[in-house]
Amino acid sequence: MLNDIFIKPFADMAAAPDFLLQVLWEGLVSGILYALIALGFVLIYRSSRIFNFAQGIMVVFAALTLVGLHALGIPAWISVALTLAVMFALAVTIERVVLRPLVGQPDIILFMATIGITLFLIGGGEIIFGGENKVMITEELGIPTGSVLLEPWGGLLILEQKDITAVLVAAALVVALLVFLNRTRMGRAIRALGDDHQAALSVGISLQTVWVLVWFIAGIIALVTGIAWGARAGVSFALEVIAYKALPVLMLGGLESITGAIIGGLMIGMLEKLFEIYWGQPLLGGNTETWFAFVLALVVLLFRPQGLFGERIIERV
Amino acid sequence: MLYRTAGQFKTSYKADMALFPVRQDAVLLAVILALVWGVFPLLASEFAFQTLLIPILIYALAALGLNILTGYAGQLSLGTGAFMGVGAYACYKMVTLFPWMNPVVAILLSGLFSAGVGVMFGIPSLRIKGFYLAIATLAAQFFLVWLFEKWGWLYNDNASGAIQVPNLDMFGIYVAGPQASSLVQYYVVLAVVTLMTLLCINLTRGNLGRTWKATRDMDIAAELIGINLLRSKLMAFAVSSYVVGVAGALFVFMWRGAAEPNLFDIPLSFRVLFIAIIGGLGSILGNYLGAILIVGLPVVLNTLPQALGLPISSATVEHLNVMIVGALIVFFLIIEPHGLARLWALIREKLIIWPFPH
Amino acid sequence: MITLKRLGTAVAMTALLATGALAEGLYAPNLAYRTGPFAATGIPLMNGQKDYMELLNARDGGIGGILIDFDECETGYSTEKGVECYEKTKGQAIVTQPWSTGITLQVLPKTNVDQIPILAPGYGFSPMADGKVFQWAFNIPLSYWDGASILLKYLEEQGDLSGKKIAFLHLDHPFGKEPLPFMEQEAEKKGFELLPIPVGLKEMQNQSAQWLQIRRERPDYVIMWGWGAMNAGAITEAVKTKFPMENMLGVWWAGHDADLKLVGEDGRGYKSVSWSFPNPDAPIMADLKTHVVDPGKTQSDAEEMSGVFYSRGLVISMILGEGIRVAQEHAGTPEITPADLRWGLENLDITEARLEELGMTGMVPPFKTSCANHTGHSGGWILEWDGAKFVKATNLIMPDAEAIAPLEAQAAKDYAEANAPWPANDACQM
Amino acid sequence: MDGSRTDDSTEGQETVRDEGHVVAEGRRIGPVLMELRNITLRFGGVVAIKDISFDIREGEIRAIIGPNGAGKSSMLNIISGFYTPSEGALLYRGETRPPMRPYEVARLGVARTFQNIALFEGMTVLDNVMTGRLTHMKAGLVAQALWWGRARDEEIANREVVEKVIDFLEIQAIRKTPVGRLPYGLKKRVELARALAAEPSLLLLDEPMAGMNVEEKEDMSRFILDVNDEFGTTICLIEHDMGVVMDLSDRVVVMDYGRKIGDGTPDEVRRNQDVIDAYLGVAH
Repeated sequence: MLNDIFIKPFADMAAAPDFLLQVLWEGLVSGILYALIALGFVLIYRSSRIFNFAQGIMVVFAALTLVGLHALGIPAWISVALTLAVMFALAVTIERVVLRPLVGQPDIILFMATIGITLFLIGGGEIIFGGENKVMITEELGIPTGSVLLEPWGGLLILEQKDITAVLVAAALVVALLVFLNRTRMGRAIRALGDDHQAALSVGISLQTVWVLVWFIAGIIALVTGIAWGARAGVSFALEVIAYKALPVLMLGGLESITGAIIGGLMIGMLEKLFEIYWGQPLLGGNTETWFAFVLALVVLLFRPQGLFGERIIERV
Repeated sequence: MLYRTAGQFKTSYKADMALFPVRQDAVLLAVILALVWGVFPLLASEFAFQTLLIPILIYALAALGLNILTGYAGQLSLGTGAFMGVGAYACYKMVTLFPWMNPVVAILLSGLFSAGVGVMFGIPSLRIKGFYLAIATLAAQFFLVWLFEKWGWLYNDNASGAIQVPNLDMFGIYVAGPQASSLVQYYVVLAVVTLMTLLCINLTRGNLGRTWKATRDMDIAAELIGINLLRSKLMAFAVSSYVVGVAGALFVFMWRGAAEPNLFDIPLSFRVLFIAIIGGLGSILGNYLGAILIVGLPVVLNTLPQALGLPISSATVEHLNVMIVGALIVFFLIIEPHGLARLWALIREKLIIWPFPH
Repeated sequence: MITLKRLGTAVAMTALLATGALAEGLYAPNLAYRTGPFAATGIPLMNGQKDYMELLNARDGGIGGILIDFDECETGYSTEKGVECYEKTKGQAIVTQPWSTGITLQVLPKTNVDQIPILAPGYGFSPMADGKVFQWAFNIPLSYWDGASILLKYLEEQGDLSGKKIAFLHLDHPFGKEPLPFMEQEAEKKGFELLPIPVGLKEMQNQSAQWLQIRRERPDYVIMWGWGAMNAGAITEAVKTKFPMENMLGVWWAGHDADLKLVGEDGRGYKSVSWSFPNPDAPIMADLKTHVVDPGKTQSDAEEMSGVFYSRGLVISMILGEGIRVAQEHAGTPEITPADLRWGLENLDITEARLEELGMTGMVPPFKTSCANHTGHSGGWILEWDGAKFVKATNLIMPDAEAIAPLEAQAAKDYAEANAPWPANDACQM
Repeated sequence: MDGSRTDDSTEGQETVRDEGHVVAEGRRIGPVLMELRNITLRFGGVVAIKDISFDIREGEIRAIIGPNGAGKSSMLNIISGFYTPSEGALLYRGETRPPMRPYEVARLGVARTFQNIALFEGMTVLDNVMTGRLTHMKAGLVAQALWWGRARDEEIANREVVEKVIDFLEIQAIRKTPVGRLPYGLKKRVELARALAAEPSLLLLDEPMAGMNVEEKEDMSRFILDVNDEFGTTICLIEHDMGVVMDLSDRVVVMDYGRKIGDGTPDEVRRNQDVIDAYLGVAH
């Protein structure tokens, strides 16, 4: 038993390093997507204290809109532009209809409101787009679909080109976002808002503008995530469940830390895959990915309540 | 004038602490009890029992359990469904291991198991707060549902992985399983729910209730006035999970008749949460109002277009239903964040002073 | 609170009455799912079922002169919704078509009390074949154990199974677990190693962990018991990990054209067992075009109608239609009761000749049910994906009845005991 | 309860004093209730309190004053167990108090109010004050759930105590009002009621008069003195407003930048040069 837990998994890893690399790669690709979704959460949380449960459904909604528009005969890249327009309209609507009337309410109320938005989008999305699984327009967008075969240590490592693309695009998006947040006036306003509403207002940018903006950015992130994930497994409402995976990432990385979201996402993606393959499947009957990330985050938080990247909280009276 | 309270004086603290200090409330309650105990069962069709009366009661009880934790003790939980599952599986194991056991006793005991599991997952609540805790309860949600699937012993290793309620009788009358009549099941559910509600009212108005509310409103101050926060939170987890577990056992044994693990997955947790929130956090009555709305709405929506002769496919109705529930949640949060219970309280306040404006 | 409740009850009741009044003819509800993660595979089936009944109503004026009120109740594959649909429809319905093994299991014990036949063609609980125990349930024409047996027989034809390793990739749901007892029994008997790999409902679209396991374990064959979004996910992963497609086989629900079209040429060699097959030249297809497609009564399209699943939907409704016809002849009236329909479903005799009369030659193998045999055990074909469509790769293969029957009897007995008191129909003769 | 007492009594308090027994206008000032020895408190590298010692005697009104950031609140938090001192010891009734969680300290009989009101906003005034009795209620879960036996008796008995406090602080009329709806001054009073309901042996008041107008301050001063007078409760208070403190207290500790710069009767403190420097421009 002890052998199975502490020795055999590592022996297996050493025995087939190419397979280990494959496992890590699969984990990395998932992790990148978790990180992207978590990033959407963090942006919205930082600027408005809203724990946006709808981030997951926004991924589905964006991907469905893209595929749906293309199905109408609109060229792929124009569909992308139109989808962005739809996501912008969604951001404006959410700000007007839901957020504005709820300003100043307790966090839990705002959180519930985003669950309401989620349900609304699920129902509406199914009516508009239908519930069946759709194929992402991968090739039309110019994303390569072949795979790269590597042979480390005489083994086999399969890297799908669309996964490589996803990783690169995600990385570029993160960099662009960091530049935007650190180098532009608007970006700084968003960051300032997280710390102090008054200060942000004094910069001369209205709260409403910032909110629409962050929801729109979250929409862009959702679209990129939707394309990347949809290319792997098709587009359907079942995609929504991957958004849950972003939650433990947030626990680990902290609700407000952009770095935390990225590192946390990658960590969880890879660790859950490692655990599933080397411990979950042989010892626990598999499917441990459904809970591993949550339990991991829980255990970490028990010892570090501020998360991996949060600062120590000093309580005051 | 219906709600005139003038002339009702309290002469002792005991009288002031009665459950219904205002006479009209007691009368209203008596009317409701007469309806649910006497009139509804006589009038209800099989369909009404199965799609409205029984589920409303069970969901209300589950929401009541959640409300103790979230509404009274302020610990947001997204794992209610899994704790209902613990109750259901515990009950299943008990009645299959000890077939002689009285089913109602088994249902009441099964809550103890979910209470135990609830306390276990409640331990992090001392260090983890707010949304972090909510996410932590998701750990319970996903882990437990996984366990229901993987741990064959829980479902007696049967091939489908689902649990099936056997025929269970009490004093020669079937109360659970396919042979049980809806009427009997309704009464069993009603009795259990009434009992649980009474116990919860007592707990929430007494010392423990104040402890919980203090923990919820300001945990630091609560600790400084002598509340052991861990104890208070764990007690809330225990009581809440007990009630939720009993609701879960009722859910499967008195209503569904069978259950597969993913019945207890996150949609169930959310449905119960919606009921608690729309009904009103920190209220007992709200759970019933919320359950009536959330359980009743789809039924009405599903039958309405047909009744009106509108040619809408059942799939569209289903989607519309989801959309409407979503919109309703947002609507209620904007109009009255404290839920239907607060709406009722406002109406009642108005009634008390009616017909005068103040 | 009272008024709300009362209002709800009142509305529900009037609506029910209204449904009864609206229904013209025999009420045959279908617990369909056109939404949710399983909609993709559900929709063509539901369309096929619906179109067949539309055809009968439009062309023949129903069955035996009475229209079929074929109504859908949306479940989204959710067991809970399914039970709600069952409760809602059982008052008037002559049949329940639960459309998910989970829902079937849930309503199975109730049908004994409510006395409504469950028609679960090609799904549900395999021991339902035992009509003595499961008086009201029918899984015509093949049970899951039959399907597993046919697949194993086919693999045996390719070479001895002893010492081989077979991965059983299945949905972690009552449907996916259903064949396990039979597979385990056969593994022991035939000497192959069975490796069950469950796919959780949440992971259907992201099966990289499962396919990493397959890559590590290197099984000789993968048998897939998948449904909904799981199939597309598995097939794309199989292509990606370069698993030899000809060694991958699926149950009939994992043989959906659209799932394979995702990978197209890369999926060549994938196989699926089936008890139905599209026949574009069958007279019924021409009739459908005249009476259903052209008047715009269908929700389907030409591409879907040429697929395996749509034609399976037609077959399913044909089974129900034939059951109704036989019942009407037996009862001597077109207005049959659920009990009459049960008799009808127990006395189906679908011969080649009858199929030709129906204009459905080659779309389903012939079969015959009886009071004790609620399945019919028609046998099935192995279909193979040729890169663009499914083709028949074998002649009809019959399941190994000798291996299945004892297991069936035992499971039925256990079920009856666990649900005691459970009425058995001992009057049945084989 | 008579408002007239306030003015002349403060004069009298300062008069007679010697080690051990101080008698002022019939009030008994007893032995040392709590002693703080060489307390130091650090947050990371920041030293909030440096090597402070003083004591609180039974029955007296002890004040801690000092400018903003002097470490007064930290001091109070140490006494109430919210912070654990980095160095030094607390002696309670002559015995070293081991490190304790705040709720354990509360159960020793230490009750407090807060600078920024910390009432339970979701509860009525009555329920808020009842929470003060938590440490006195022992009924178990089952008894409470059944509202039977001990649970009900306790509820009634403690309600009587609470009603007395409510009468004493003259807040009968708002008994059933949710605390969230009350004005600031009343909230402060309810908070005092909650602390008093605990019948504490040591009552800590954190800036009881902060943010009040003159009238409210007078009311509050009167209540503090009445509490001390009628129940003999030992009170330790922090206050910013020197004038009020000097009128109220028996002895005063003055803090600045985490150090103690003065300790003694109000008169002694007033004459202390360090104190005058620290309060330059603020002192009378």
